[in-house]
Amino acid sequence: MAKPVSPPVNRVIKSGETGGEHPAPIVPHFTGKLIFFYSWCKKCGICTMICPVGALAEREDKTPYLAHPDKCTHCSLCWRICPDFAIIKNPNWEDKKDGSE
Amino acid sequence: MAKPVSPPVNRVIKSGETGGEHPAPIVPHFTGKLIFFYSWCKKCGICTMICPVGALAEREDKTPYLAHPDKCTHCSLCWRICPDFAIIKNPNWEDKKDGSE
Amino acid sequence: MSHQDKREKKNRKKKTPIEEHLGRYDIRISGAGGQGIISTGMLLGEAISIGDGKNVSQSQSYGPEARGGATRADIIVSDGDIYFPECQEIDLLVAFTPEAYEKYSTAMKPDGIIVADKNAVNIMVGQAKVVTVPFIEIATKKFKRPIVANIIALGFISTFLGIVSQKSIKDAVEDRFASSSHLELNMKAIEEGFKLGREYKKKFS
Amino acid sequence: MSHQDKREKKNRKKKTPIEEHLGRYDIRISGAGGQGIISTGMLLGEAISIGDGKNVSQSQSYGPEARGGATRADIIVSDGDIYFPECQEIDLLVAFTPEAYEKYSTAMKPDGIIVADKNAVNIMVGQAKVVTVPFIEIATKKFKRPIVANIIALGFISTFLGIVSQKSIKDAVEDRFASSSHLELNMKAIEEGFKLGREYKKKFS
Amino acid sequence: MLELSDVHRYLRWKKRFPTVWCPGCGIGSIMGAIIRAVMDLNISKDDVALVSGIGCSSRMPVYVDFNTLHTTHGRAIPFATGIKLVRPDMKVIVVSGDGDALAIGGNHFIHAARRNIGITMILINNSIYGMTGGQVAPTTPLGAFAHTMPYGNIDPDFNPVELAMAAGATFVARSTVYSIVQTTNYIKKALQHQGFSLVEIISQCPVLFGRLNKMPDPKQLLKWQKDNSIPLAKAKNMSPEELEGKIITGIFREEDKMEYTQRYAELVKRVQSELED
Amino acid sequence: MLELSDVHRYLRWKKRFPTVWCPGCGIGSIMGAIIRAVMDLNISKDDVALVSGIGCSSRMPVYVDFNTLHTTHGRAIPFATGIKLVRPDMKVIVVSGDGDALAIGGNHFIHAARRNIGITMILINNSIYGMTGGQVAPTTPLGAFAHTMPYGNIDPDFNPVELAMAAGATFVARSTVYSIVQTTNYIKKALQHQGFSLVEIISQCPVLFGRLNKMPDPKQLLKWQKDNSIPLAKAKNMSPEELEGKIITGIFREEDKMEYTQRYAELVKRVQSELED
Amino acid sequence: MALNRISSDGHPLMFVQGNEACVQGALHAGCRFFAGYPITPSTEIAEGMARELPKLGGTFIQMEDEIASIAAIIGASAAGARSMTATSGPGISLMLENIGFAYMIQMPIVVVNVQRGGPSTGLPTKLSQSDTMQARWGTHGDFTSIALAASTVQEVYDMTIRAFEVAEHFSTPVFLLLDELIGHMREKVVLNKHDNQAVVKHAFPEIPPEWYLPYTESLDLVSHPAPFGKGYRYNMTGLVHDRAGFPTSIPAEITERLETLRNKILKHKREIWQLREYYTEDAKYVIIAYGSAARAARGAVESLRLKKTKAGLIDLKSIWPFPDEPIKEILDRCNIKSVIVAENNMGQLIHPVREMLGGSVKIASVNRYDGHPLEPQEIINVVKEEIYA
Amino acid sequence: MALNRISSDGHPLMFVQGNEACVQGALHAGCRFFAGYPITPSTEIAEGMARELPKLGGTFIQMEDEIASIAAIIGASAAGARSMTATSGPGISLMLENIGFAYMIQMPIVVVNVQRGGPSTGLPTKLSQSDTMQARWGTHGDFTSIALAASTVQEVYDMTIRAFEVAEHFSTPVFLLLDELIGHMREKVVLNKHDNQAVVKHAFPEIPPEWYLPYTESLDLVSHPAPFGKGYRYNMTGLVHDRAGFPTSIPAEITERLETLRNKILKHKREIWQLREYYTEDAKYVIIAYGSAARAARGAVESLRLKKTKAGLIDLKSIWPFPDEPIKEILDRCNIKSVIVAENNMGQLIHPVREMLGGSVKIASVNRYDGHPLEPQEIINVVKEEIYA
Ligand SMILES: Cc1ncc(C[n+]2csc(CCOP(=O)(O)OP(=O)(O)O)c2C)c(N)n1
Ligand SMILES: Cc1ncc(C[n+]2csc(CCOP(=O)(O)OP(=O)(O)O)c2C)c(N)n1
Ligand code: SF4
Ligand code: SF4
Ligand code: SF4
Ligand code: SF4
Ligand code: SF4
Ligand code: SF4
Ligand SMILES: [Mg+2]
Ligand SMILES: [Mg+2]
Repeated sequence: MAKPVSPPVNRVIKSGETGGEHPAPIVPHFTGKLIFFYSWCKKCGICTMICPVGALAEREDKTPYLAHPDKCTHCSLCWRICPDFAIIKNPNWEDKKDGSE
Repeated sequence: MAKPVSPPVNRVIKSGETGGEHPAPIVPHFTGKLIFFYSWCKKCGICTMICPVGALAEREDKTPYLAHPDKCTHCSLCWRICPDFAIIKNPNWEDKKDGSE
Repeated sequence: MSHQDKREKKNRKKKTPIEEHLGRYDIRISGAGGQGIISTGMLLGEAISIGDGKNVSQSQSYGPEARGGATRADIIVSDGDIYFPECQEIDLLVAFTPEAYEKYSTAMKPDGIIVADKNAVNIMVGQAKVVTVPFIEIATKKFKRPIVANIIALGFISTFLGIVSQKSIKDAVEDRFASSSHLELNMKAIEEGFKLGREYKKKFS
Repeated sequence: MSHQDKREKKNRKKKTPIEEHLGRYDIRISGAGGQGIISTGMLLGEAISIGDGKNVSQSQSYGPEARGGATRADIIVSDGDIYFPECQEIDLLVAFTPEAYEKYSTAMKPDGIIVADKNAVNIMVGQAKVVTVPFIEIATKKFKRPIVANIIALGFISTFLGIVSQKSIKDAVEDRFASSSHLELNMKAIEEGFKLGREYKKKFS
Repeated sequence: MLELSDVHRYLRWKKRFPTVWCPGCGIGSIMGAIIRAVMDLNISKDDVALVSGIGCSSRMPVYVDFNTLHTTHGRAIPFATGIKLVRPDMKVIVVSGDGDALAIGGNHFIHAARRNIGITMILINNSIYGMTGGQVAPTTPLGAFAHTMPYGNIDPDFNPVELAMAAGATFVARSTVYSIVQTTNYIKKALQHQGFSLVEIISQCPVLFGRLNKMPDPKQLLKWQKDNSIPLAKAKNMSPEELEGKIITGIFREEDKMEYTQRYAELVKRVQSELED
Repeated sequence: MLELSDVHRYLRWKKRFPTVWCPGCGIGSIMGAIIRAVMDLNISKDDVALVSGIGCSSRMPVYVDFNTLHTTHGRAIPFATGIKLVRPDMKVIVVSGDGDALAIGGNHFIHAARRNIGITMILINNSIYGMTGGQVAPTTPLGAFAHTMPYGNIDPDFNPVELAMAAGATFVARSTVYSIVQTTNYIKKALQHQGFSLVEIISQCPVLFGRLNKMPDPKQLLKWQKDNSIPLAKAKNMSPEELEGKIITGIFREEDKMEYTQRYAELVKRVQSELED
Repeated sequence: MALNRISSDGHPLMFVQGNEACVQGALHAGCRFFAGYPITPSTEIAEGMARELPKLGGTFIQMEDEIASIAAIIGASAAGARSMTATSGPGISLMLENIGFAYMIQMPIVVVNVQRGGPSTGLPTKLSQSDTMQARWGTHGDFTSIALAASTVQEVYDMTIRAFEVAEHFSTPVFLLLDELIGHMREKVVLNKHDNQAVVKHAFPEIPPEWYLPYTESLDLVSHPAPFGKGYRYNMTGLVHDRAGFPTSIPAEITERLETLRNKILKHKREIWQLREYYTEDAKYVIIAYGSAARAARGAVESLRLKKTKAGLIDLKSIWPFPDEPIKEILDRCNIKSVIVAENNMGQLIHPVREMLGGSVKIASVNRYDGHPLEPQEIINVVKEEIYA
Repeated sequence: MALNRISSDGHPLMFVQGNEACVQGALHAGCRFFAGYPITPSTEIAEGMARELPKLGGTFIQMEDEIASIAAIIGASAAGARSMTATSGPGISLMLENIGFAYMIQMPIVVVNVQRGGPSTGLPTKLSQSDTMQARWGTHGDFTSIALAASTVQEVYDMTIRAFEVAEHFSTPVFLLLDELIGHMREKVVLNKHDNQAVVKHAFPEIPPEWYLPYTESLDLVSHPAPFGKGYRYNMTGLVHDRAGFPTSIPAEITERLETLRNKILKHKREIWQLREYYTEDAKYVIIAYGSAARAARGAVESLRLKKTKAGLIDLKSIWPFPDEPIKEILDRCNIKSVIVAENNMGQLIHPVREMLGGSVKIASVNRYDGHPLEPQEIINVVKEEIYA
């Protein structure tokens, strides 16, 4: 009675309530301390608020950026609290002092 | 649209899972300290067990009775614990020492 | 006469011809909660079904709660298929209490047999043959355990009526109590029943 | 072309003759969550319905969650009964964002009118008349509150198109903000809209 | 002179007796305690609503001459909540078995406690599902036998008193059928309390819990209650190990906090007075 | 060289992002904390089942690359219980909103705690029903506004930590989104714990709770979390009045008690060995 | 200046959502108790009740779930308050056990179902009519349900009042089947057109408490158990019970009681049935629909008529008990060629229609279940197919 | 000595209750997970499972309620265990929401309903068939249910195995509709007659996880989501979802997915349908019944045949989807004068029968709902009325 599962039928419908594909958070070759994926950022401002050393600031359109790279200690708080996974520590950044991620 | 409630229809069916009417626990004119309604008693024995002065005893058929009326202090425990409301203090009993019910 | 009573009257008392045809035999075991009525029914059913190889449907009726022991077990025995699994006209009533006797003795087949505990029969009902046996008395006096009255009764109906083979009912009882400390007691009780049945059979034939 | 698209093509674009007949007028207000799209629709609907005494059905579409603000409100105006309560062919589209403009400008009636925020129109679509007005800019610059853009737009369409009387829309806005500290702000915004509408009307006619 | 005794006046004695409960079952004793508490407080029968779910314990509505509502399994509390909100003046009593109150009905129990609504809940804890024939309850002790725990219970049990307190109940007490006088007193206090009150009463089910656990005689179970009860005051000086398997009895909490229907009445007053302005 | 960051490897990043959550909502931060806890513990994604009910918080399954099950409102725990019983080796995480876990799902919550089944429950407490648009939750503070409490909330709230402990949970902790590092650590401990573990995380819903209660900016709510948090150790020396309205954070219980699936495995072993005899 | 919110004949006017109209209708009908649990797309009803009831001294409570909500309104009704809850499919599924209890104890309550797409969580913000059959057969056991419907916002107001009327009259739960579209759509509503006495309070029992039986029905078979706490102490139970409210296991009594529960409704179906006809006098093609689907159908019929196609519409206002007789009467009267059942689901009302018509008339159906409302053109297309069939 | 409990052809024999036969059947079918909550008259199934499962290394758990029970078995099934629950009407009512969830995520489970009298608490210890329509329409939304039935204890065993087979094959919940009489009745059962391979384990997906879509159905339209924790990480949700398991709101996709859910069953109805015919070749009077009612009907038919009345019986083993085509084929073949629907309820199966037959055949019914089984004579009486009608 039972039949084995056959290979997938080839008519996958593009799905999704968010509508279409979004730029992937691929790490570009970039030399800053932090990388922001602005296509995911919702400009909520909490990264800027949480930074203990005030290294971040907001542009006029509310997007955050690393305004004071030298201040940043890579303490991890901003990328940990970002609810939208829009900040990472640049994996290419050479700074061995801290490695919390 | 709505009609008032009419008087009860005269075909009440005798109901009840216990089947039929049972003798009512009406207090007879009786002079003992306690009254037992044997038709309600299930012979569980817990009245006899609970009596702090050992005034009760069980007959061969497990029905309890006040074997030692003089011992009974009308402490109320037996009629309070009887799960079947099969014991009451005789309301006609003249004994003003105790009045817990 | 209530609607239901009418319905009963209309339907209940008739066994369908095919059932007569197939040799349907309706047994009801009845008594009070705690007398082991259902297990008696089960044992008898199992013995006839598995042991004697006949078709058996055994059912019971519960009170409005699940926990209350049922006080009525029906065993329908037949060579053919059994459709309606409750007793219609009773061929054999085993009654342990007066209530049971009174309630069901009116539902007997004209040639039905009632096997009743001695204490259960206060009045006589004309319709069926009644055999009274002091099951409970024997159980209490001889075995000190009123509960084995039903095992004695099982033995009794085996030898007295032959509706279940002695071997099957004995095996069923043995299986049931195999890992119990009461095995010996029950085996003795069933033997007592066999003996009684044989005695009564002699008496009545 | 998907099943749904086909269905849309087949059904969506046609207004039933009776609806034409009864002078059905389909308005869609569209923008982003947080722009007050629904309340704009409500106010317009209320003004036309209660104030101007026409039949109005106002509906909206929500995202997969309840909490997300809907970004589309439809107001159907008619002298007769309104059956289908969503826009079929749009008579008037009020678009506050480029997405809204692009998505719905293709669903216009041949002689439909699009009133769009200036920032919303990047490309021109041939079918319908498009009027761009800097609602958001005015709201931000003049009133310091982008949110009143929709109130300005309401005033605008009243004087520019005449589909709702000035009195009714003003009353509706007044009722809405009666016990709010923003009453004055909104009353100013609606007046601003009236003024704008009159100016544009002159320009275009 | 033929007459009914006081307590029998509170019973629907005409046709419904004797009760369906098995000989020696504690539920009847608890029913007596409830009646005596109501009698002692001189509460009119008309002003009492007794609401239950489904279970042996929940059969009580049939027998007592109050406004009685025998609802669905586990749901007595929300039904009672509806009654209490409409009739804050009535005494609303919920009678519930341990399965009814704590298994299927656990959520309603904690929410009523949280709201602190003026319902008196009598929790009849017999450590088993009686009505359905002896399955494990959330109060069955570890290792005890039940028909769905044929190898001994492996599910840890609830402490209903702690649960009620954590949820916000403002009167919480525990007693046993054995201590029937104390039980009656706690019920009286619970009925007088403003806010949600719980009286957990350890009861005996000789026929199922008893038989399955080698205490088929109700007297054995009562003795067990007696031997294992420890008053709260004494328990406070005992270690958890010593208290293992014991029944701590007493009043665990009696707290003054605004009752829910009063809170609601205040809201109404506030809203209506704002309307008038 | 283009590559994904570590944390993004745990996301279903291809089509589902950005998330449906509002800007500044705390749920995303908590999702990050869960992922980082799993990463730190080197647990394989295949070995994690993440189960949720319905709510904004319960939308998490869509986004994380575990075995994910988005069930019905309030029922995540019993679904998770089925999974855990069949696969005791898997890490089963339940993510739940405060309404989901404590209102409709309150019963499952206390029963899982009672059984001490090895499920890690992440309770995202935003004091409101987010998904349905801002109704009162059993965690909404007295007096706060919600769409079904337009005159200010009159329902007292639950303390989920106390409830879980009273029910029998063996690991219980509370943290905030603001203290995101602590939160991650607690989740790590919870995942390592044998038995039922609860981490309650105070989260922000700026769009509903915030707007209705004059804190529409997520930063205000985070600041509120920060200003009102009191570590358990410190709280122990404070009076109930001082603690009124505060968020006590810390690990409230960490107890060694046999986990339920282990208990069941022992039962099986015992029964099977008896069979062999 | 404010808008003039009074109609020409002096009634208050509102421009509101269907859900808000439901709130207004309930309050007008004397509803003073609402217990509920939020769920899209019904939540605005709870929110409206939370806002309005305290003003009237009534009670709103948000319960811990839907099971508790329905229990609370039944309890409130037993205590004498007119009560209601509102939810959507998943909530109804949870309420079913206790709705069955309300049938059994004969307690008037109104249950509003603002339908959304199912099954399961389905399509929470999209319209659907897929709980139609559930309203008939949802809970276990034999019971007879009543369900009403509405297709405009004004009708939501009117039918909410009607639901209370019917619930009180038959002392039983009544469903009001709305849907997401109607619940969230705004239209003008004229309030208070109904007599304030529309919903009759049942006379208090006249017999003394000693003689009182809660389930002693009058000749119309309906019982109206007296409210709790008024001196009539009796028992109510979900077990099959006798007239006194006590459990019974007497077969004849069980039969009689269950039949009364059914017949009190079935013998008075004509008092419940309501439908609206459009162009049925001479119709060859009759569409049967309710709620949102009926709106699209109305559009289709008007359109077809303009083109001289003899289309008609029966817009059902009462769904259960199914109005088979009045529909058949209409169809018998007219010149029927086919019946078209239009539904926003995969085909539910079609079942009673088929059952009613047997093979006597050709039946077609048009269904849509993607969360969007049926459109007039879809129905027109099916009618056209019927014409050329 | 012990009874010989081996049949002549070498199979174990038991003399057991229907409920116990259900336990045995489930174990034979490979059921290794049972979560339940006690309720009369189904409790013996839970008790049997509690006793047997630990022996086999399977899991029994008594949950806090029925909602949790059904959730647990769905979770267990998602984790790869064959799972079941058993309950009665009130429990089914509570389970409905999550049963709808199982339809949506396409999870095989078996739900046994040992029916008792309803509505509400009803008649807990008495038989009934009044949840028949609930099994079709109980939960909200559009869905397609499968329900099987049994009328002897042996059949309970067989149909329990069959229920697992069907559930696995269609990856969907399957109801087994028993009743109090059959559940508590003892008869002989022959075990293990079925091939041990009867219930096929579905092949594990062959494609690599990156390409895996849980709802990629084969040509038979059925999807078999891989068990959790085996390297195929994906999402399941009660929202309408795409093939990957993610929520969708694209109308065409919604339509297509809901149709697949329906068609996977409706296009294979013939694989589900089962019925037993008795004397139908030349019958003029055909009784349609299932379960306990079919037993009485069988008695009636045998009886009538002895008296040369051309009566026949169709004893349904599958109730939903309703086996209309096979029934019609049978009726077309024979010499039908009337159809009699015999039910232990107030009339439920009669609805699909009427819908199926339209006016083509006369339909009579015989119903009993006092908690007692229909008796052959009651059915005979109705057949006789038909003869003289
Ligand atoms: C929804 C539902 N599930 C299950 C049942 C079956 N049931 C009746 S009473 C009961 C439990 C009884 O236990 P408890 O509440 O402890 O009461 P007791 O009988 O021990 O007093 C159960 C499971 C039911 N009636 N309804
Ligand atoms: C049975 C049922 N009732 C109600 C709902 C509607 N509903 C969806 S989410 C939700 C509550 C959300 O609040 P919470 O659990 O706190 O999650 P949050 O959205 O705040 O994260 C409700 C009531 C539902 N989906 N199912
Ligand atoms: S926290 Fe994240 S989403 Fe918010 S502003 Fe910063 S980068 Fe953007
Ligand atoms: S890593 Fe720490 S210091 Fe650096 S920007 Fe982020 S929060 Fe500030
Ligand atoms: S009243 Fe007290 S002393 Fe007297 S018999 Fe009863 S228990 Fe014993
Ligand atoms: S306690 Fe009551 S029922 Fe038990 S033996 Fe004594 S009198 Fe009889
Ligand atoms: S089964 Fe147990 S709880 Fe129920 S009545 Fe009997 S003794 Fe009492
Ligand atoms: S509504 Fe609140 S909880 Fe939900 S996503 Fe938005 S901010 Fe977060
Ligand atoms: Mg109990
Ligand atoms: Mg929340």
